[in-house]
Parts: sequence; structure tokens; C-alpha cells
Amino acid sequence: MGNEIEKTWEPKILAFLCNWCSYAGADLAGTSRIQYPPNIRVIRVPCSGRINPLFILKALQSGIDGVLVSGCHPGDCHYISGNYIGRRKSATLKRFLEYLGIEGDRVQFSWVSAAEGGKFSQVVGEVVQDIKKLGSKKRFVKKENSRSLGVEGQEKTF
Amino acid sequence: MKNPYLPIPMVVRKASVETTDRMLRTLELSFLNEEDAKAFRFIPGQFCELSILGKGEAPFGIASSPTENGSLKFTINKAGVVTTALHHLEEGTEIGIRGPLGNGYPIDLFKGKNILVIGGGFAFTTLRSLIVYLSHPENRSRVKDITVIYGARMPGLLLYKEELTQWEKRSDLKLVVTVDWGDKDWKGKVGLVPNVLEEVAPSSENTYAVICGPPIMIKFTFPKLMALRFPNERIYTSLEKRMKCGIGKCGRCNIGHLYVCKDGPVFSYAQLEKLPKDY
Amino acid sequence: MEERSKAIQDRIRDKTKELLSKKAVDLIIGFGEGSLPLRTTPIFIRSPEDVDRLIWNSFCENNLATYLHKFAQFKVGLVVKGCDARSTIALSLEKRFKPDQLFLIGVPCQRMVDRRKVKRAMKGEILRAYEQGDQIIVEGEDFKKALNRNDFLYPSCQVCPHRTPTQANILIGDPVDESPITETHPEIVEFEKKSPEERWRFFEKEASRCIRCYACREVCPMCYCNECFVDSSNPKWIDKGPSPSDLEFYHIVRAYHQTGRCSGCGACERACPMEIRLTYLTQKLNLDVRELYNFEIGIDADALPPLSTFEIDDKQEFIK
Amino acid sequence: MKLKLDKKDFKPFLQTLMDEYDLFAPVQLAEGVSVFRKIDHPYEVDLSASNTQKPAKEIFFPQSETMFRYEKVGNENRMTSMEEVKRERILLGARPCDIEAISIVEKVFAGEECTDVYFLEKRKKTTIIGLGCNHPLSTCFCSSAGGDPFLRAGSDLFFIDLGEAYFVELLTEKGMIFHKNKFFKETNPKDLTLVKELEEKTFEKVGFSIPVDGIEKRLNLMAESSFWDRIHEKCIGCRICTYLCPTCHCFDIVDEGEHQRGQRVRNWDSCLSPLYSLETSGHNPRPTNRERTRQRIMHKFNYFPKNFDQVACVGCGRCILYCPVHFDIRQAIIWTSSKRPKRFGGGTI
Repeated sequence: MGNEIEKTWEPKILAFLCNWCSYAGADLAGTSRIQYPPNIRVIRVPCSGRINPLFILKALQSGIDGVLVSGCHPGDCHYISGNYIGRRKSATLKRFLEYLGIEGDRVQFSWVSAAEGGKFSQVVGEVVQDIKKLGSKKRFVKKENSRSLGVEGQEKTF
Repeated sequence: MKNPYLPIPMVVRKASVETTDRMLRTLELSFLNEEDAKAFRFIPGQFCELSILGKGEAPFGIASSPTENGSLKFTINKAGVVTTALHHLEEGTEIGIRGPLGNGYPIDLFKGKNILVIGGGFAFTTLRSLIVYLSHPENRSRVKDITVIYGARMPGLLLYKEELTQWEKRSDLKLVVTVDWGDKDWKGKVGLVPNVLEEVAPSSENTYAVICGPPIMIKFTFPKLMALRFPNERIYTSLEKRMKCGIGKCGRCNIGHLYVCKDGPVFSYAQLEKLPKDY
Repeated sequence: MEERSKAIQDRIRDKTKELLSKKAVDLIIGFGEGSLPLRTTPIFIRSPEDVDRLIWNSFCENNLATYLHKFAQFKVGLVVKGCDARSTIALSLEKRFKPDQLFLIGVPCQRMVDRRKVKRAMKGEILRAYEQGDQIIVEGEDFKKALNRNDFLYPSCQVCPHRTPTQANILIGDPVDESPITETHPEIVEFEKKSPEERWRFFEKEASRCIRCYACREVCPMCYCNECFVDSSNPKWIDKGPSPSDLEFYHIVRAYHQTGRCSGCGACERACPMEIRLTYLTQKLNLDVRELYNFEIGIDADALPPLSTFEIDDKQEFIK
Repeated sequence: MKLKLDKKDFKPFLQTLMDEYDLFAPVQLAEGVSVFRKIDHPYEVDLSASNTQKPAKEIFFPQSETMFRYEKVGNENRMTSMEEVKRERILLGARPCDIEAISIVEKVFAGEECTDVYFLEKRKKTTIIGLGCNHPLSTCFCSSAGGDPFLRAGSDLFFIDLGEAYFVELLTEKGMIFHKNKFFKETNPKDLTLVKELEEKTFEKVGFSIPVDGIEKRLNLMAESSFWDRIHEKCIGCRICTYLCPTCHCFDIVDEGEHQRGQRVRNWDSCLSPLYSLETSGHNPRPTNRERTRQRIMHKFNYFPKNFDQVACVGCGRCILYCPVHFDIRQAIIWTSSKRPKRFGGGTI
């Protein structure tokens, strides 16, 4: 039974793609008919530096199994340095999640340029593989009507 | 025990935009259940909590008069989460309502008196209720002269324009409408409410004043009323405060030992004088 | 130890008297006598006659830099320990006050005593406590005991690397030896050895006690957002009930928002009425930015906080 | 009716309660951090804390409580109210101050026209077993606030710890139900003497040092006093004192969930939070800490007595113990009574 669920389970992955490079890269993958796993849901953002770690955490809390943030290669940022700033946020957040005990690999980062349709598909493939290895996310997920732990046993009693 | 926190169902019969900036919308609601309609008895000046499930609740003064049977009107300014949701409601949608809440205007005190109504901007809602109520044939004889001074920033921001035109035609009601800035089509008065009040100079003798508007208008109108020798006990206003429960439990509308939701929202200046200025 | 404290206390009072008499500042924020043993309380001195209310001892646990937000309109004299001084630098980097608005009375810190640890060590209620040399004498209804103060230090004080204020208009007392009691953060080292599962269990258990009083946020000098993400209604990031996941969300974001900004004063943990462990999170973030970006807050008054800047060759081996 | 319960029988006794009732009692969440919780096993109960961190009001007025669930079916909203308490409850080990506070909160929630069904349903279905306070803390000032460490009022049964046994009083009809409990034994005159001695000794310890009497009148004259300009200074605006206060009862109502399905919830709220009174327009009637601190103190000692003839403070001392900046409400009370409050201008509180 458990195995069957494991087999049929597909991770849900949220991808924040920068408007100028990675989103165009994903577009190119599409127009070039390069296949990649259908597990990702894309949100287009102006720049990978725009990503507030709060977005990533909110996604993880809402039951997303993994988050991918993708931006321009170093030096190629449309806003000159957004991706460098994003890089520091990503590095610290990833380490922090690992430290807390939420697998750091749930949050992944990549540089994908507008010309790299192939790389985009490859990155998505890798991310999906990584997340599949980790299995569905159980820690930190908000369950519907889960209003208990803070006041242990509240739901059943109060 | 009746649960006072459970909203009763109503349905949006009509939704109309009031002002040119489209920030004010009037919802006309009717009860889904006959018994709820029967049980709902209110007086002008009372308010209700309108509730959109998933967004929350917010208090609104009832803009319709008890004499307008069958439906309730609320005019809503788009400001926060709940009001935005209320602005997006379509006709025919079900919403929840709790009320009537609060004390309402002291209608009984008004018997045999002249009534001066001063309103500014979108605070005119419960005043409309009051005017419609008092000018209804059944009640008109209960009070003597009714004078209404109503101002808005611009002609486009006046509420209930059709009714204003009708009231203007009435002989038993004196209506003065004013705007801060006129436009090319505006034929009426231009001027701030306090100044217009000074100009109209209604007698304070045997008169109750009811004033509702933005704080800045109240601040400047109040001295003019004093100059006209209105005593504090005969000036009434309706306060606005952040509210949640509406029944004097949750605590946030507390001013001194009173609760705006339960002991108000209508207070006389004589009452307010004794309270801390937490409003 | 208490002779040193006494000398510091006298000099704080003298300096305060001088500053207030000269009208160099509008008020001095310092520590005053608490009404309970093992406690002091922030006080606000405006007149030279009142300076005798200022005290200094091993229980000056608050980070007074928090009050800079409240007194943004005034010229403030602030009694600061090493950590508080670093918070003021962090705040000045974020342009929270004008440079000439602040007069720092720096005190090299002797490391503060954890009142809860002391309380836990005693069976009955402590009614009186004072310092004697390196000992804390605690007295109750039917006991009197001498405790070695170094056994009862706050966790954040044990690992404090900069007890002497790095920046102060005047330093009161001689600089202290800067070597931390323990070189690395022992708690973090231990914690990192645990499995992810265990680490998460620990965090989950701690966060579950949260009552959302937000004291950890309010005492923190660096938590000054006009609207905290927990309070925002549009977008609504978080529900306000005690769902375990929401409590965890709050604590993760609160801690992470301190990355490269936290002075490690430990005020958050001291404030928590439910005794939730919090510094093991912020200290880890501090270690991370030190390791990754060679940055420590409050040392260099011109260095930008690490998340507001970058180097071209920052580590990026984790990026695909 | 006066009885006795040997401590060795305490856990089996709890089991007999749990067979019939849902039992709520203090438990330790971490060393030195205790709160009231529903008990699943008798060994969880820990009565050692003089004062639990969170007060017993939580049993009747939880920090977060679902008022009703809703679901949208077609165009219709279906709402299920959640007030019903299915099984009778026992609250064990609440101190007299907490129990008095419950009656204070009840005054608000009972009301004349609108009753708070959520609170009252829980109150109605709960039997309260009070526990005498043998070791009041130095921060306790219950006697000054009109209570005492062994106040029976509000309890249905009352326990007093006599070392080897609990002295038990059955005080109300609800309490008398238990007179046949197999673990209760007869008392002897020696126990009565012990109890009397203990009470006298403890009364003396708590004393009447805090001038709560007459504070309502004193504050009448202080609404705009410079007192408030100083007293608030150290307050950082966290909510500890209000959340941990057994009489504070403010709450916020919010919706959780989606348009289609979710719940309306009420959460504790605090007058010390700027958001509490902030209006959508941006106007805040209590814009600074000064007004908010004044509201907290005035509400407890002036507004509340005006409405209910009783101060909304029971002297439990929690706000003093847990305040991160050591704001001492006792000093505030003392200051209202001194003619020229010492160090008033500097603001020491």
C-alpha cells in the first residue's frame, strides 16, 4: 500500500523564474519541444534577487514539496547585480533550512539563460529527481484545520 | 442560548456604485428567511457586521430606514480586505449579517424638537437613514423642522444623488448641499461644511443637532455649533472605531468604561466630554 | 567582580550627571534597580539629580538599543554592553538614527547572569540576591547559598566574542579579555551532529510552546518593520492561531530576518515567557555569514550587512 | 463537607475523575514552564508550580478557538457552530486567583442581552477543583486585590496540600457529587487545626501591602495625568502581560481558510498591540505606547470597576514575573496612591 502511494506520488514543485533569462529559457525549452517533467508550477518574477525568502517558506508551508529559484548567470543580470544578491539570500536560507531539519535540497537554485532551453529541462529533471528521493514533504506543512500543537490536544478537547 | 456570533444569511439584491471615484458602493440586501426578517427591528443609527466568509467581518452603519420595508442598505467605502471583497460581490450572492447592533439615534428625545442634521462625505449613511425615517409620513409630525446640511469634497462624491434631488423639492425639509470644490456642472453651493453652517445659522432653540463626518470636519464644525449656542447635551454624533464582536465582549472599541459597539455608536457631546479621547 | 561593578556604576552616574548638566543629551537610558531579585529594569534619566538611580551589576540583561526607536526624536545617551553597542552599529548601518543623535556610554561586559538558571538551581523562591566576588549569593525563606556566577551565565554571553563595546563615545571600565569561554558555540556543534529528524523535532517542540506574544520581536532592536509579516492582512502570510506550522513559520522567518543583523545579545530568548530556545537559531545564522562572507555585525561601522551586498566570487557550488 | 485524600491515592483518584470527565490540570511543557492542558494520563499532572505560566482562563477561553466552520455548497453557506462541549469537564489545580479571575471574565461574557455561548457553555459544563496556595510568591498580592490564597469562592471542590494528604472540601452541589468517591476519607480534628494554622501563616505572608483599595477613584482624576507620559516608557509593547493575565479577555475574530471552506476563529488579542485599535483608514485612536499602557491599567482599575464593581486584577503577579523589561504593576498601583510619587518624573516603573 505504502509502496503504491510512493510509486504514484509525484512531487509538486514551485519554480520562481526570472523574467529575463530563466523564464525565456523555459519558453525556449517549450518552443524547441524539449521535454521536462510536468511537476513544476512556474511563477515569473522580475529578477531572482526579487525572491523574498518568505515566498519560499510560504510555499513550503503550503505543502509544496520543493522550490526552484532560477535566474540569470552571474554577470548577466538585467538589473546588474540582482542575481548576486539573490545568491547570498539563497545560500543562507538553504543552510538555515538544513540546520532546522527541513531538508536543504527542498530548495534549489540554478542559473539558466534565455538560450539554455536544454539546460532548463535538465535542471528541472534533476530537481524532480532530488525531491523524489526526499519523498513528500511532511515537516512544516500546514494541514487543514491543524490547530493543535500550540495548545496540545486542543483540537480534540477545547 | 442564542449564539450572537453566527451571521444570518442575506442576499445581495442590488449593488450600485455611488460616486464617480467608484470607491463607494451601496448594497441592498434582503433576508433569505422570513423569520429573520421579522426578528430584525432597528432604528436609524444602528449598525451591522457584514461578513464574507473567508475574508472576515466589518461593521457598517445601516443606510436604509426602518420605514423602507423588506431590505437593508449599506454604503461601503473600499478600504481594506473585507470592504474590497464587498465591492466585488455580485447581485444574487449570499452574505452573512449580524445585527442590528448599537444604540442608534435617540429618536425618542427628538419628539417635538427641531432637528439639524450635519453630514460630511461618506459618513452620511446613517444620517440618510435618519432623514428618511423622520421625513416618512408616519413620523414627520413627530418632529418639527428638519434642516440638513450635507457636504462632500466634489459633486461626484455626493451620496444618494437622486434622493437629494427629491428632498430638495420637499417643503417640509430644508436641504443645503455643498461641495468643497465645484465643477463646471455644479450649480449648488461651494464651501466647507463649517462655513455653510455658519451661513445657514439654524437656531439652537428647541433643536437637536446630529453630526457625522470626517474628524477634521467635526473638529471645525463643533465650535460653530457652540457659537450657535447648542448645548453639549443636544449635539449627537456617531463614533467609528475598530470593532470585532459588536456586542461588547472583544474589548477593542472600549472608550473609558463604555463600548462603542454596545453603548454607542451614538453619543452626545456631553457624554464624550467625560471620556478619554481614545477615538 | 562586585567591586568592579561598583566602580563602573559610579562612573556611569558621573558621566550621566555631566552629560545631563551640559544638556549634551535629552535623556540617558540605563539600568535601574528592579523590584525582584536578579533583575534590573530599563530607566530613563532626564535630570542630574536622578543619576543615583542608575546601577550596574551582573543582571543588566536588556538590550537598551531597542529604545532608540521609541526615542527617535531625542538626543539619547545609552548605556551599552558589547552586544548592545553592536546593535547600535547595525541600526546605524540601516540609517535608523542620525550619527550625532546618540551618545554611547560603553561598558565592557562581565557577562550577564541567567536568572532562570539560578532560579532553577534553587528549590524555594529566591527573595534576595547579590554579588560577592565571583559568587552570587541567593537567599530564600529558609536557605542561603553561594553560587559560582560563571556557572549561571546566559548561553549567548558564554560565547560572546566582543564584550568590550566596539564603538562607544566613552568606555567605562577597562576593556575585558575577548576570548569567549567556549571557542565555538557548543550548543550549535552538538545540534548539528543530530539527524535532520531530531533537529526538526527539537525545533517543533520549542516552537509549539509559542503563545504569539511577540516579545522576542518587540525586545529586538533589529525588529522595527512598520508592519511585520505576521501582522500584514494583505497579503496574509500567516494565520494568527496556534497551528504548529504557523508558529514554526513565524520563528523561522523572525530568525532568518536577522541574518547578518543579529548582534547575538540574546534578548529574544530572555524575553520569552515560555522559555523557547531562540538563540541557537540566530547564532547559527551569525556563524554562517561569518563563514560564507567573513562578516560580523557591529565590528566595522561601514561594512554593509551581508545580505545587502555581494562579492562577484561568492560561493555558489549549490547552484545548478 | 470536609474530607481527605491520601497522596498515594492521588493518581488513582485522578483516574476515577477521568473515567467520567475530561480532566484539565497543570502540566509541564518544559522545565519550569507549566500550563493547563487536557490530561490523557494521570502522571502528566504536575501541581508543583505556584503559578502556571498561562492562567486557567485558557480552559474556558482558549487562546485560539474555532467559533464555527463554514462550507459553501452551491450558493448557500453552511455553518456549523462549535460551541458544544460534549463531555463534562473538571478543572483541577487552579489557584484561587485564577478561579476568581474566571468569575471576572464571566461577568463580561455573560452580559445582559448577548451572551458569549462559547465561554458560558464551557463554564457551565466544568467542575472546578481549586487548590490552596501554600507557598504564595513574593509577587503575589491577591489579598490586596480582594482575594486570598485559600479563597473558596468559585470552586466546587477545594484541595489543600497537607504534605501527606490533601484536605478536601466539597463546597457546591456540583462538588457534592464526589462525596462517595472511594478514595476520600474522613478527616480528623488534627487536620482541621493544620489547615487553620497553614491558612493563618500564609495570610500573614501575603499581607495587604498594595493599595488596590480606592484605586478607581484615584484614577478618575488621572486620565490626563503626566503619570502616563512616564510610566509607559520602558514598555516595549509585547503582549505577555495581557496574554498571561487571568482576567484579560480581549479577542480578535478572523477567518481562516478559503472562500469555499474554512472557519471563523477567535484569538486572544491585546490592547498593547498597535494593531488592536488601528483602523483601516490608518487612523489609530491609541497611537502610541502611552495610550495603550494607559488603556491596560485604566481598564483593569478604573473602567472595569465602573461596570462591574470590582477591579479586573486578582494579584496573581504573572505580569510582574514575566515582563521582559520588568514593568511592575504593583509600583504603578502604589504610585497612584502616593501624593507626590517618588521619582515620578524619571519614570522608574
